[in-house]
Amino acid sequence: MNEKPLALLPELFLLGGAIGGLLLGVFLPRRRQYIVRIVAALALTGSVVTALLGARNLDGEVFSGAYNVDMGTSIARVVAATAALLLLAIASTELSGHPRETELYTLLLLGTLGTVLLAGADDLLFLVAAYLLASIPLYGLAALAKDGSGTESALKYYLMGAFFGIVLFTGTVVLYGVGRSTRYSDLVGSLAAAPRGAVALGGIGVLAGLLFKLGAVPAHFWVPDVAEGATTTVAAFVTTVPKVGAVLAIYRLIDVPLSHAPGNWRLIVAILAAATMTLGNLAAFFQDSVRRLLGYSTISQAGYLLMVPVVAGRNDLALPSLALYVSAYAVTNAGAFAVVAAARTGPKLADWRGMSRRSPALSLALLVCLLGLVGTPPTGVFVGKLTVFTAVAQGGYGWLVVVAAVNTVASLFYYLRWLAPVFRAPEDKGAAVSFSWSTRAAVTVAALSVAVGLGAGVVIAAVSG
Amino acid sequence: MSIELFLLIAAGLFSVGLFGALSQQSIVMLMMGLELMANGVLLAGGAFWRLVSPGSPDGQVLLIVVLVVMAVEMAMGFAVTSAIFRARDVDLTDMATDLKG
Amino acid sequence: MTVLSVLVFLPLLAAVVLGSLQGRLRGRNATWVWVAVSGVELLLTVGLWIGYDGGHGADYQERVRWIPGVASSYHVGVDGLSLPLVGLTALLFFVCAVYSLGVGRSRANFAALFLFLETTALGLFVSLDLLLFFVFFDLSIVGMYFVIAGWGHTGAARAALKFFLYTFLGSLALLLGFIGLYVASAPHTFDMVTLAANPPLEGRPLLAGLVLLALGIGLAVKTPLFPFHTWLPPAHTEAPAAGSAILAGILLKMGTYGFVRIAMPMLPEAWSRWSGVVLVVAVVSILWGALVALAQTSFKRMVAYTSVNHMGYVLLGLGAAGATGGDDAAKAVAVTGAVTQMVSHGLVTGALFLLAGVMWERRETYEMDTYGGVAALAPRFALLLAVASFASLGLPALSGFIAEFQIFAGSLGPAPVATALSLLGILVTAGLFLWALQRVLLGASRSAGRRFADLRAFETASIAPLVLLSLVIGVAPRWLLDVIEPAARTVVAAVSGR
Amino acid sequence: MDAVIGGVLGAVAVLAGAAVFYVNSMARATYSLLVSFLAVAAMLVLLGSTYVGFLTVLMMTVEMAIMGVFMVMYMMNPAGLMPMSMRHNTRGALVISAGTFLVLSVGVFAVRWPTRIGKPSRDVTYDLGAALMGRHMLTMIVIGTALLATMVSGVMLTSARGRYDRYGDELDRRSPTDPVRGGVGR
Amino acid sequence: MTVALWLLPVLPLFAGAVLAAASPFWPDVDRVASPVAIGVALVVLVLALVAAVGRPSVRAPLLPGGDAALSVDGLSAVLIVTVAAVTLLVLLFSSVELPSGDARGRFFGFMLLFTGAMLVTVTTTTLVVLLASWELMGAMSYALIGFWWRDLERVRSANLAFLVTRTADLGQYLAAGAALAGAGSLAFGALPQASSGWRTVITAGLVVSALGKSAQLPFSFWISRAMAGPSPVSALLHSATMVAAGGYLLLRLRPLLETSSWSGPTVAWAGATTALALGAVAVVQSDLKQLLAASTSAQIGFVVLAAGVGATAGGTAQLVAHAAVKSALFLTAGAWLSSRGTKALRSLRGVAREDRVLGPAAIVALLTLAGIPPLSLWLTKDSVLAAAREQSLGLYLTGLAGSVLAAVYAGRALAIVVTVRRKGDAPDPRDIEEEPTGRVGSLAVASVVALAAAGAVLGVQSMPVVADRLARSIGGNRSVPGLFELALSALVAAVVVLLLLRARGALPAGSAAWRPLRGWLGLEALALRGVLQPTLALARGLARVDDGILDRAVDGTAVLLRRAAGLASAGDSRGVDGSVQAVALGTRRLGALARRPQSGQLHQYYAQAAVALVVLLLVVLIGQ
Repeated sequence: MNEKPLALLPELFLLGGAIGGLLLGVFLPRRRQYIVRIVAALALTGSVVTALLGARNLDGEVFSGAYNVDMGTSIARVVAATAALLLLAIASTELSGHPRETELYTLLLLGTLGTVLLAGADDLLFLVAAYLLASIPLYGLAALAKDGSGTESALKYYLMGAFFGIVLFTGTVVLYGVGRSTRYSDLVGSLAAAPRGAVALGGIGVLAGLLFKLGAVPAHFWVPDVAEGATTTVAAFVTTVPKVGAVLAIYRLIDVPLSHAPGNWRLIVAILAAATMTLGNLAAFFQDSVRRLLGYSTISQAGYLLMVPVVAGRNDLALPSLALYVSAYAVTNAGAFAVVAAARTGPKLADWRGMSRRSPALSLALLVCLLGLVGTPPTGVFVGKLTVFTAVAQGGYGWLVVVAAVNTVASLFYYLRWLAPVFRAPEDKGAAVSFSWSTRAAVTVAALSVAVGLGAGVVIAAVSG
Repeated sequence: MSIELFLLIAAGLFSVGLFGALSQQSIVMLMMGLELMANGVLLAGGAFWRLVSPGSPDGQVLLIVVLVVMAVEMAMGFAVTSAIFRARDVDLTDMATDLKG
Repeated sequence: MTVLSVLVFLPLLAAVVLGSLQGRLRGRNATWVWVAVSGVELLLTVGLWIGYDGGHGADYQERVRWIPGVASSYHVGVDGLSLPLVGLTALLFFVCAVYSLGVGRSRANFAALFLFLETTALGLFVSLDLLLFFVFFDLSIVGMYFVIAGWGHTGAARAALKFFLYTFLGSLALLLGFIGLYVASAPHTFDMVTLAANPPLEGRPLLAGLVLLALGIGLAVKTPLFPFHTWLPPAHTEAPAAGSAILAGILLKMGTYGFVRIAMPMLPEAWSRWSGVVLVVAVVSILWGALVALAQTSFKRMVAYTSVNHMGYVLLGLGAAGATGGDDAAKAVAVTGAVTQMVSHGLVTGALFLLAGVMWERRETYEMDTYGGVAALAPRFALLLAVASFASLGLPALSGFIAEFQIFAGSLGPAPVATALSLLGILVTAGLFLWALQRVLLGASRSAGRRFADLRAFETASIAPLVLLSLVIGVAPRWLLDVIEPAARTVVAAVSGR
Repeated sequence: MDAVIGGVLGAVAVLAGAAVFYVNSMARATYSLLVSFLAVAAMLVLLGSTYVGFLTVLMMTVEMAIMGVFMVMYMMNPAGLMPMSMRHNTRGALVISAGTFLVLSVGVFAVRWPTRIGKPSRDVTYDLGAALMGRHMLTMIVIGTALLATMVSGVMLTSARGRYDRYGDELDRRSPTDPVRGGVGR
Repeated sequence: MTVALWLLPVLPLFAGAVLAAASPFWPDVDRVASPVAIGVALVVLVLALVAAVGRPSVRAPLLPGGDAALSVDGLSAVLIVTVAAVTLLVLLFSSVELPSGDARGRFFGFMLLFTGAMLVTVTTTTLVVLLASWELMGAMSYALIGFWWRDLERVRSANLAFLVTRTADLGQYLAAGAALAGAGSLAFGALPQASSGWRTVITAGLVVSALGKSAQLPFSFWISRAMAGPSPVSALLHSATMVAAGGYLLLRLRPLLETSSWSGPTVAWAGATTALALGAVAVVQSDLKQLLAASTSAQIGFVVLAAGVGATAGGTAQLVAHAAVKSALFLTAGAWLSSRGTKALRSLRGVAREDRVLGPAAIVALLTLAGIPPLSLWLTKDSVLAAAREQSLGLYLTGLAGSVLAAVYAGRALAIVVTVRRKGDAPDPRDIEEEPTGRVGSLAVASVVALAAAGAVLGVQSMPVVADRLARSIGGNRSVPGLFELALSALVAAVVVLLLLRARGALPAGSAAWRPLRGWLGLEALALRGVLQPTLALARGLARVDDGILDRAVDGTAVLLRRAAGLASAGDSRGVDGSVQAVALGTRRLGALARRPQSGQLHQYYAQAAVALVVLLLVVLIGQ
């Protein structure tokens, strides 16, 4: 028994923040719930800091091999918590003073915790538990506003989640059945000799559950609906944070238990990646709703993320590239949603016409974020994409890189469909968007997305050790 | 006791549940379908424990986890259903199709 | 921080300042800032040229770690291939700034955008790292998109989108090629100097061919070469004058520069092996560009198509350098000619597009048939247009001749058939420019009573230097060729494996 | 003998499961589901996992009761007084689920399942407890946290009126104002 | 001395460029242009004399293998003096005869630029500089032919002249490339050493470019259109310099021609044929300038013939003598055009009788052109023919026939301008092109006289004593015509001229047969119909392909689809751009398709997910 509670300090910060915030919030007047936000921010900061400190000296497997504090987990800890921190900025403008603001922060922290645990899961049972923790709070969050579209999105999100949860159980049970254990370290050996059909069913089941968290094909259906229906903060959260844990969990799944198992799992993931990015892009093409467009865009981004597990463990660049991409993606996507939150404009693309006159700063931030999502240098996503492409090409999946490159070009089209009206002359002189705190936050996040690119060397060096 | 028998029954339960999940309009009925699927999984888990690796309690833990998770998910399902019913008087999935495209 | 970094990032700094000050600048102050900064850039470039040490390898090198994980660094430097283009960039941006002084109202964003573009262009030409190169390559597309979309004519949005999508596709292909180079190199690196010194993929023809294909498509779109050129005419037709001048004068060079800087030294075997294809593309671009230009009725579209033709000459020289026959001395002449052609085309086409801008300013149309007899109304305009046209058609004593003569003379040995066919290009070009001059300038003034004001001071001051420099290169090219030739010889030596 | 009992129980479980979607009243459907669960619980007991089997019985009985309450509360058709079909895409669902069954059952017989290794310990339930408290403690902690999350979000979603509705934005009311008097805190 | 050689071309080039470019910025340049230009021409003449005596060579680096090298040898010495002198006289003439309203800065600027280019051409020793000056001459001829640019017909003539000569110039580009490939150098001296395959290309390319510049067959027609320029332009370009450059180049490249067996005869035959055919064309012209233009081609034909048979000295003598004579005649034609308002032969009846000084000068020049002894062309032509006879009788007879035709056209012109005007011979009003001034400036007359006199006496070059020295200086073999040949040609020329004088210049009827001759053998029409129009048609076709369906995309998808279907069946290309558009259309469809699963119906999400999972499962099972 190697229980090292201090090894889980970042997770404890999140849990503590959630519980503490909840308890505190119960006694706070509605307008002063920002105190909970501060608590949450402190918890997240503490989590990031301790995670960064912990990354210097990784503890490895803790709690009888259920949880693995390795580089992958550290990435998830830092990125998920940082992204959540950025999203607090959106929340602060959108939902300040909301009657359920305290619950929002509590659930945000719990969801983040679930994501981090998902990434570190080294045991199928633990994975199931983490899946639960990473999902449940988000269902609640989606319906936070309790309006028609919010609850509808929550319903769909929940029902999809429940379905894929059962698929995940199925996979877990079958893998347990043929592998005689739920621990990854045991499964590496036992699955290698296990019957092919059973491993196929089990592997697909577990993978499917994680694909749901990632928002990838064929479990992507909830993404656009939630992106449109939920509040901006929540939409940003569910399309950003869970992906971090999910992709790292898939990475680990391919890298460890399925590495020697029968079946060409890397190819399966490659196909899924290609399908996901292509479908996301195509569906986004002629989308008129800004939020749905962003939703589909996150699907396509999930496809790019999914490229890395294809070469999990195959070369030295795989994990660093994933770290870079996932952090850049998280920041950039959060930035795009932050702009949407700050702009306070209609839901359609056409409503953005003339935004460059109304708020040049916001338009610039949007430009940086959207072009960043495309992968235009020197933003972080560019470097991320580049390193991902390189790692995947090095791993012998050149065709996947070509597909991804073509998709990247295609994606440009719909991002430009959004940008074009922004920089067009307005039909009528809409009210100028004041250079408010939320604008400042959006601009900061956009700048951060460029900073990730410029400071990519630091990230890679840190991850490579 | 052959494992194939139990697994076949589990597969049957799973498939019946899947049918329900796919075909039921009512959210609650749909959730019953999901429960049936989980029921099959539960049975398969029990069979695997006993007939493959009874030596370790992992299988038992697995069953507990499945059971608990199932319950939690159902609880959450009721909550979500309540919320949407309150918000827009919806109890059928076909009535919640505003978000699409 | 060496002089190169200052050179590259000074315009960016100015752009940021201008962007943040927008609205607070009265009159033409923003444009004056632009003129001042680009003037400083020009002086810096002159200093750079004077201090240039034409030895082996790149001068003024600077290297800072950027992404050590993929062996990529902020590595810049200039050599004989890039220095002429750096000079061209500085001059052309300065000239565009001066030209814009004549455009009245303050345009802080416009100036900021051009300064941003100047950073990308200079940065690209001095990059000695593939990733850095790509960063600037892509950003140039973004900047130009906004120039076209923001300040273009009526169909600008559509043309800009087409430009963006098309060239972005190209840039992605380029990125794939870069990744291919990285993956194939041992140890993995994105550093151009290392890659050129130790070319990867030697002895692996299939992979090398694929990587070259990716690079080739990426660069061909940007250059543009047949059949990837269709974004060019609408982009030019809709872009504002200064935008067209920069697009044709500088941005197109990024493609051809990529060939000579990246594709040839880093994939010498593949370049040799596939030089036949390169030559075919070159010849088709030359003839296609010239013939389609001949059929145009719009002056600006015509000039745009001649760019396809002229870039075809560049590729002809580079392709010939990869052909099997011929000796290295002749090939070096061809490559020197190709680089000279880049500079020459920048000067001449820049001037032609600015003159097209003058036409638009006066009458809001590029249709040549609506003009006629302008020479009587605007002699200064006529003089500059005529000289620029003759420079473009390769008249001796102007830069185009020096460039094209070297390309043809050097290429004939290695690639006789392609060169002979390409020669027809200069004939068609001559015909189309004479015809254009006839339709625009000559004849009795068809538009009786319609005015065509002659060039104003700012316009003359911006266009005349380009034409004059073309004349200087045409008459006394040694100062330029002395810089280019050693680098050209290095490239040829790499490609021919000697 | 065990095989026969198992087969019978299995048939009961599947048939009762099928009946869930066959009967035309929600109440009957709920009972059918319960029967199916009970049959499976019995099979679990048969398989030797007595504790889990009984746990299933307890949980499912309660859950079905809750489901009944739930239907009374919201669904307005508690006892199937108005028989109605609430299905869609029946044929597609049938094809997919039949196909799934086909694939799974072929798999069941095609796969060479691993042979049994080891024997159940004397006190399975004790071992289970030890595992929960030992090796799987972290998992259980996480599930506990998930329960917390479920409570928070469940309460948030189901409660029509939150604390600020009842006690005012400053939470300074002595007593909550509810439309129906006599709620919590009175 | 070397400074003089540098200055020789640089001075006129620089001055010309300044003068030509100044007027848009400084309109007053027109007033000072002619004095400046004449001053420059004078200095150039002095420099040319200095250089001719000193024979300097200079060199500066330009391109690898092709320095900017100038050198004066015997041949160049003769030519630079000729060029400088003719230029000076033509400029003197122009300074008084050019209408005062014309843009003098531009005119004199271009003339000086042209002279500079010609001086480079005759002194350079490398192909790159030769090509540069060669093309510059072409461009200047464009500028000067189109000098009156308000008249679009003249502009078209200028275009044609430039394009035709540039077509021939492509040969020189090829030659330069071949020289670099085959000899590794662009210097003239290295050309004969080139490997044999490349040497063939070099020779052929240079020969083609020379034939084009010299308006030899089949390029002759451009010189007809070149008459659209002012007469002084024709006097300089189309007699003494530009057309002479082709002949000069062939003379200069004699060592190269000698390295192959085919090139000499080819060149000789091209010259002889041109002398014959264009002589015939000249005979039937009704316009004095057209007659002179055709005769220029024919007379240069003798120079080309000389180069082909190796009679370098004879060819040079012919070149120089013809330059003087023809300049005089073109200037005369120009003087008559301004004083009489016409250049149509039928309206010029008896004009030589009316001008007391100009008339006799013109008569002497025409007699020289006819080959009447003892005037120069009689001697020079016969010395060329003598060399031809040594090689081939056919060549000799063709040349002889050409010289008979020379007598015919010169005699015809002479007969018209000297015979008395009878009733009905009044100038036809339709021929009057401009308002007659009625007078010719004395400076202009003086320059004509000087040129005519020089032309008449330059035959001394072919006198045995002089010719020997010339041959030693220039190189090449020297053939002295026999007495019989000289007498024969003199007799034939004299008889022909006398007969024509009797017939008052009238030609026998048969104009139908002469129509092709009048139309310059239909070469222009052939070029337009056979080359220009197909090229334009091709260009338009390609442009349509290039635009593809771009313009029509806005018309909507229906048109798009119809077109696509039509194009697919016709097998026609819908253009490069069209395919890009088609990709866009395809993705639009795919985009719609990709959104269809997102129906908003949860059970459909479930169904799709379930099916996808089963498929994935099967993929894992089936996949290796």
